Amino acid sequence: MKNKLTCNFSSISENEGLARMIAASFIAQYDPTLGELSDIKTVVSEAVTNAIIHGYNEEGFHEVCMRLSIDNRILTIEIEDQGKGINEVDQAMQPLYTSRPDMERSGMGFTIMEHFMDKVEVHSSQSRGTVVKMVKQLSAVKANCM
Amino acid sequence: MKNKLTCNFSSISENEGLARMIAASFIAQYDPTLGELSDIKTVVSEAVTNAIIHGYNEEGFHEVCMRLSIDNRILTIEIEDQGKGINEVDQAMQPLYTSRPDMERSGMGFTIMEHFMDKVEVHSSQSRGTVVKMVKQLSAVKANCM
Amino acid sequence: MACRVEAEVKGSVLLLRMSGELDHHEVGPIRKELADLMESDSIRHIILNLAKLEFMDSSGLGLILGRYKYLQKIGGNMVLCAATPTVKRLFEMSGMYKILMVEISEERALSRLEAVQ
Amino acid sequence: MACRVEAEVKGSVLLLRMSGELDHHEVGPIRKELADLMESDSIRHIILNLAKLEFMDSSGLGLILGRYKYLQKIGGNMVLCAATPTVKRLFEMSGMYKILMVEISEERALSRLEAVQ
Ligand SMILES: Nc1ncnc2c1ncn2[C@@H]1O[C@H](COP(=O)(O)OP(=O)(O)O)[C@@H](O)[C@H]1O
Ligand SMILES: Nc1ncnc2c1ncn2[C@@H]1O[C@H](COP(=O)(O)OP(=O)(O)O)[C@@H](O)[C@H]1O
Repeated sequence: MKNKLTCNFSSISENEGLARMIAASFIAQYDPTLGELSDIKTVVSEAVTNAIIHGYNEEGFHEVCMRLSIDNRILTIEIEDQGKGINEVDQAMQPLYTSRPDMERSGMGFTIMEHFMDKVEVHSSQSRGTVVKMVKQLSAVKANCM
Repeated sequence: MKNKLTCNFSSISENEGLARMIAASFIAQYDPTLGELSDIKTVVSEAVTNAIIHGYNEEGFHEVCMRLSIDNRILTIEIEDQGKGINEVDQAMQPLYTSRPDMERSGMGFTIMEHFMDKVEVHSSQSRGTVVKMVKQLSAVKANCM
Repeated sequence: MACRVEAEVKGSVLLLRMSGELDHHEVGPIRKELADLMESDSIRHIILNLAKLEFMDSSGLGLILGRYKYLQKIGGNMVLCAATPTVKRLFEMSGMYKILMVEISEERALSRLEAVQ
Repeated sequence: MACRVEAEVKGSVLLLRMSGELDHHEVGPIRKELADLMESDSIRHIILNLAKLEFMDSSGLGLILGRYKYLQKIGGNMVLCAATPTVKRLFEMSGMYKILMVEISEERALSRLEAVQ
């Protein structure tokens, strides 16, 4: 079965948890494992937080877009902002790299996304914004043994 | 505080529960009473179900749009479809009126929406679609007594 | 969240315990199951235990009203028991609360049906 | 969901029990509270009990790494205890699992700190 959900929400940090909940509710229908559910909540949290902090400098009057789709148990997540963009994507994706050590960022966001998802693509252009596209194949549903 | 969430999702009945969950998660941040939470889940369920059944004749390849916004504890919910539209809105909103008795519809959807929300407006035009706009003032947050 | 229905046949009485969320998505398959069950077991009465039903909307009302009409046609009865306040409110709004028999427990619902017969 | 932090001061040791979800939204206020607490009570060590932390992302890692660096500067230590497998995995990924002291309970964490001093 195919399904699609696109959400646009205010760029306020309250919505990081909301985005996680929405993503979790979206995939809950497809019998994910607890591990998959937790991985997906984490990567959504990372990418949405980045859009709010880095893309929009924590200004709350912008919009973050989250697109979720599933087809044949392949989950695609896109998180998009129209913020300041990333200058050097390769550098940004290095483990422990952060442009905001002043904010005590760990620089582990992209590393976690790459670790938890099968594929991560970042498209960004300066002062236009950033799209992070992530793909994960959910494991096959186990037959119920009762 | 202001907040806004717009969702577009496939017109499949699986997403009725998803829309309820999303609306509940959205307002959960604003300390609603359990009664308010349950009212809002119910009206979202009614309007999304109507979009899927009546607007789109249960064809799953269309899109339903849900817009949620909150400002000063005034919650606005809009559910929109680009489906077949409602011919006579006044008649449609009568308690127990249904155009689909064959589907064992109860005809109570609009009545429930009007009962649970402070205001319900329906804008519809034939073969263009329907927007149901509902407004509810959430009760003031009680001070914590601990 | 799915809706689970536990069905128990006691003579001509079908006891239904519903839990979870009863919406349009869930109503379809449940309607079919109930139709099969009621025909093959020649059911004349239904006891609805909704104590554990966490959510219901007008699609659920429609399902229940449909079964109620069927029972009326064959001279049977429907008894509602243990609905939560939220679910009860929907029954009241639709006017169904007045036409259904209401009891607080399955036992009382059963004896009510025995008394009626 | 909010993140709750239960703080207990035992001499120069700050015992923190976190529950709920630790993300960027929660990290801000917690960072401030911790800074106040650690200065006024002249804290030198932290024991982090994460047994009831249901969610954490890299913002939480950043918060913890920040406190860790502060303790290092003043010659103190941080002991992690009772993290769930999901939370533990994040610590491993970031390399922090190797640099932190890890114990299975608050008691063992406390005696470990006493031994170190
Ligand atoms: N949406 C975005 N918009 C602009 N810059 C971004 C965005 N996402 C990530 N970046 C840049 O990439 C860097 C690394 O991101 P990440 O690995 O998540 O670490 P952190 O968020 O801890 O800095 C950030 O410090 C920032 O410079
Ligand atoms: N989104 C919609 N698109 C087209 N028709 C609608 C829509 N919503 C409601 N209607 C019409 O209004 C009638 C009454 O709706 P409602 O009170 O929810 O009862 P029910 O869904 O049980 O029929 C429906 O039977 C249908 O004819």
